[in-house]
Amino acid sequence: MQDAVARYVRDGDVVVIEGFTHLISFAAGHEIIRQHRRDLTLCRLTPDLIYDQMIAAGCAKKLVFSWAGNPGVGSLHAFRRAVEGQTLEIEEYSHFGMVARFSAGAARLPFWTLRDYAGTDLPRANPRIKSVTCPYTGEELATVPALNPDVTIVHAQRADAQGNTQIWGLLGVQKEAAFASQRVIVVVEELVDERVVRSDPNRTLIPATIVSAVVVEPWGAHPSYAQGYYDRDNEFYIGWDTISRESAVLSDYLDEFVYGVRDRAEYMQKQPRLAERLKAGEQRCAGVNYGF
Amino acid sequence: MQDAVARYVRDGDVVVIEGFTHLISFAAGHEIIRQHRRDLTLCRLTPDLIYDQMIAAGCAKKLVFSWAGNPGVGSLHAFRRAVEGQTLEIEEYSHFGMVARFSAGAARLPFWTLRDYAGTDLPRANPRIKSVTCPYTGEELATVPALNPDVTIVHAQRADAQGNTQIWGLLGVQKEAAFASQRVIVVVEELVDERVVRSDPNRTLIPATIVSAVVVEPWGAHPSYAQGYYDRDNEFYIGWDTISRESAVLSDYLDEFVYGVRDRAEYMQKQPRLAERLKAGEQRCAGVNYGF
Amino acid sequence: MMAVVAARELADGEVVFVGIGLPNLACNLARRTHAPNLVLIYESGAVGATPSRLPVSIGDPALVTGSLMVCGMADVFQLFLQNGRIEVGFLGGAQVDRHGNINTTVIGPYARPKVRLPGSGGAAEIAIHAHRILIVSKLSPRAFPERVDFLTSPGQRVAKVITDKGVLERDEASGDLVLAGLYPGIDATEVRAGVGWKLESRARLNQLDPPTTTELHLLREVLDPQRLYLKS
Amino acid sequence: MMAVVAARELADGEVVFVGIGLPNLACNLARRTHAPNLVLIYESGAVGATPSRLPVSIGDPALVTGSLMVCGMADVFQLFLQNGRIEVGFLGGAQVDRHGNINTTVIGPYARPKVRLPGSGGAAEIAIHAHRILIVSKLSPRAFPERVDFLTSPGQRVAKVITDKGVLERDEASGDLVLAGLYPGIDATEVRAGVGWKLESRARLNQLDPPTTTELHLLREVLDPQRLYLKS
Repeated sequence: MQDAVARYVRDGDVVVIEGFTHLISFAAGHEIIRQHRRDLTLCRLTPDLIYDQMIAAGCAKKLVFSWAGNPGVGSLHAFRRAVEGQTLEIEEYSHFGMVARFSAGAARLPFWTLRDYAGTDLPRANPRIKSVTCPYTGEELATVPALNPDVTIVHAQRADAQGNTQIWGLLGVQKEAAFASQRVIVVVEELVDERVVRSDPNRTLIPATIVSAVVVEPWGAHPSYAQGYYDRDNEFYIGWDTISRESAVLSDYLDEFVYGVRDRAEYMQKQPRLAERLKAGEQRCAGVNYGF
Repeated sequence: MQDAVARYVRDGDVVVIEGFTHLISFAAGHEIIRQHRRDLTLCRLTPDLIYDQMIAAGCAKKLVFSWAGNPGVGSLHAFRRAVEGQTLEIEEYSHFGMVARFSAGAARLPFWTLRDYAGTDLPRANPRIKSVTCPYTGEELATVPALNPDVTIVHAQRADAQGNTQIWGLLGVQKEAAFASQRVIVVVEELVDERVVRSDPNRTLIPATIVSAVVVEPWGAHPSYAQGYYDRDNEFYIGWDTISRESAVLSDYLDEFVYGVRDRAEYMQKQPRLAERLKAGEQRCAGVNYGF
Repeated sequence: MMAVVAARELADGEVVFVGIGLPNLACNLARRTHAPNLVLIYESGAVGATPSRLPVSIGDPALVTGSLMVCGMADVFQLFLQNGRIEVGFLGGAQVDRHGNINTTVIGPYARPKVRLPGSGGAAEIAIHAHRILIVSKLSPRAFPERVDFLTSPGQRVAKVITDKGVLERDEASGDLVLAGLYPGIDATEVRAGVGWKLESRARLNQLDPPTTTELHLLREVLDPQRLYLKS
Repeated sequence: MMAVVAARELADGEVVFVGIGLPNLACNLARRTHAPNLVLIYESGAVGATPSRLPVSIGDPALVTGSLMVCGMADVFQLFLQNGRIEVGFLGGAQVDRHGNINTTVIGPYARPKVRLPGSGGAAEIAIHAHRILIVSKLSPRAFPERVDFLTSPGQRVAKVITDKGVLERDEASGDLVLAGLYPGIDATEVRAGVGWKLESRARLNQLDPPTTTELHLLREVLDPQRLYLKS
């Protein structure tokens, strides 16, 4: 992870760490904080705790997002302090708008068309939301511009050494974000033999041809989760509300759990009961026949 | 199948039987021929033998397509006779154009944007290929209009009784065509318990909420194929070249194998060695863990 | 009571776009009473979920395990929502105004917010595309101003606002929210006190039935035994 | 010889959009000789296929079993092709003109065709988006007219035309196809006889090496033992 971040994440980059609740690469976010990246434009539908930490650590110049809260808990306090104190630029869409931006980027189109925003104040708050006239019906439809990040980091259940990556459970916009990106870092729970990938090719979401680096980092998504590997750490999400309310407490958290560890393995060693508490149960599906 | 076609396929309808080489519902096409539907607008990327048969049987008024050949063999002769004799209207795109039309229909947008057709004669042959100006970059991009069929027929490996449908192997544009359509008929090799679907929800391509009817029709895709169930009947595809070259021979074929049987079960009984020759071998993948 | 009233609004077989908290409770209550075939769709991509525990987030892994379909978010927004396949959408918000418009973005001016809220998420497009919007929100003059500070989700498709004291409906003629039903023991003036504009009433007000013992049992003992969402 | 020359055009690790027939043979020959890491993508959605038998159609089930990824066709065209992720595209056609434009649509006028061909399929967008186009086609004045009857796929990105007698290249200055290489024992006049315009030549013509015994063995004994595509 250290090498991948050192090599592929640069000061001033447009950075995406995607994953909708599921498969958020906290490990990558922490490494970016440890390596003191600055002036990043962080993009994500739901900034979640990881961007709250990165904002608090001073990595972010700008945030591009559609829902900035602590899901199921309340506010992201570092984010709120930064916005209310006007120390962070923001560019705001709805979820569909962000999904559409990634879709356009992935298809290498300059914009995406959607039926949205009529009657809302969002286009006034964000002039990049524009419109286009349908050449068939004459209707006016909303548009958003393509989002093509410099680097996208995707956590996944498994990949082979080349980077052919398989995901199950919630898929979010992982595929679109990866295809839209100049560089892609895939972080996986498990490195598997190419034969495992080839045995079930319909589960491959991201092909090796677009992947810059594969990092093996078990538990790399905690406190987010990886279906089939470990559960979401809801206690942590609830606890973050207290930690993040005061800058000083948040700072102590970063000192201990981010700056204070070298990597994810040390992070897990510090919390020996985590794995036991969150380890996934077994609910395995049957395979299907790919024969002919 | 008889009931589903009687109820959901009407004279004059825009009809789609999709499936790219894989999972083409020949059983549905044959039932439409037997029920003497007329004036249909048949849409499909690759008309394949099934539309050649439907054109020969007089079901089609118009064909909307992107590649009209016998894949790996040569021409579709009934199609060629109809076009060269000007008895069939055509509306022609490229594959990407057809995919984009289904994508627009599925997203309930009036058009789809693509980078295509610059320097080609296709827009001259088809004035429905138009263009739009990007509101961000000023670029001119091609557009195609949405395709929203009256009825789409999708063959699949398995579904539950409600119509939650799972497909693996080649996916074609089955999902987009189904979501674009007013009515959807799903034809499956196997009816499975809802628990089978629920055990592996990432394999579900089409949800019951958009399905009008589920028909269980083993071997319903022959001479096309169903991954994990039976192989493509290449001999039939090669043989079709001879059958379809002469109207009279083609007519005899329809008499014997379409009009001459009541349903797919009878069609299979007429060809007792087919199942043995084409039955799929076993190449089953392992399941994945959906636990948490 | 809010969860019970919301549950009763759902018809069997409907396709519902559902968030976390009370709407989720309401949907699961409806599924166990009069609407067993309700199809729950979460913006995270889980379709037909039957969660084995109360989900804490709309991305909870329990929504995935055993659901009918899991798809990417581009499909959720394009193929389900924009396509018009969602019949009912639940929304909440920091502010709901007299037209049913919702604000989940900022209190105060956008450029210099007094309070920065999470933003739209999927709320803008849910309000535009779901056939019928149900809002669940507690009454207070702050939460129900005459005009929202920021219009995140337009109110045209709002059918009902389910509050802690009664139910408001959107009057088609005026476009305004009006009082339509009262909970047992509540007076219309109590509802009016919680609304920042002069609230009109329907000619005939519904008196809503209290929760049945079955409903209460399901909510308290089965669906939310730890009272994560049943605070009142 | 055409399959061998086409195979030699492919560099190891390249991402190739491949059709059925000779291009497929060429790719598999390259994979077994100098380019083991060639990634084959079929428009049917199979990525990184290593078919265990010679596929008869680009939708053959053998392309799916054991491939690295199978995706829908919307992804093939948007995420791979339009996105610019395809380095080499193979095309063929009933007519190839002096600019490398291809016709796979009609012979004669579009509205009253003399011969109706299959149409574009993916050829229009492959010609527009793949970085480098290789055309494989047998020489004849009919197949190589000065101007195509219908322009299905534009010629700008055509790098080479691999024929049964020699190789043409697109000259960047004039935009015309010119003779660049000859097969063993073939004379330039034989190539010119198969082309419907006055074919210019490169200043220095390549003399292409004949197939090696390894190449011939692989093609005849391993890749196409039934001679489905190796007719010449």
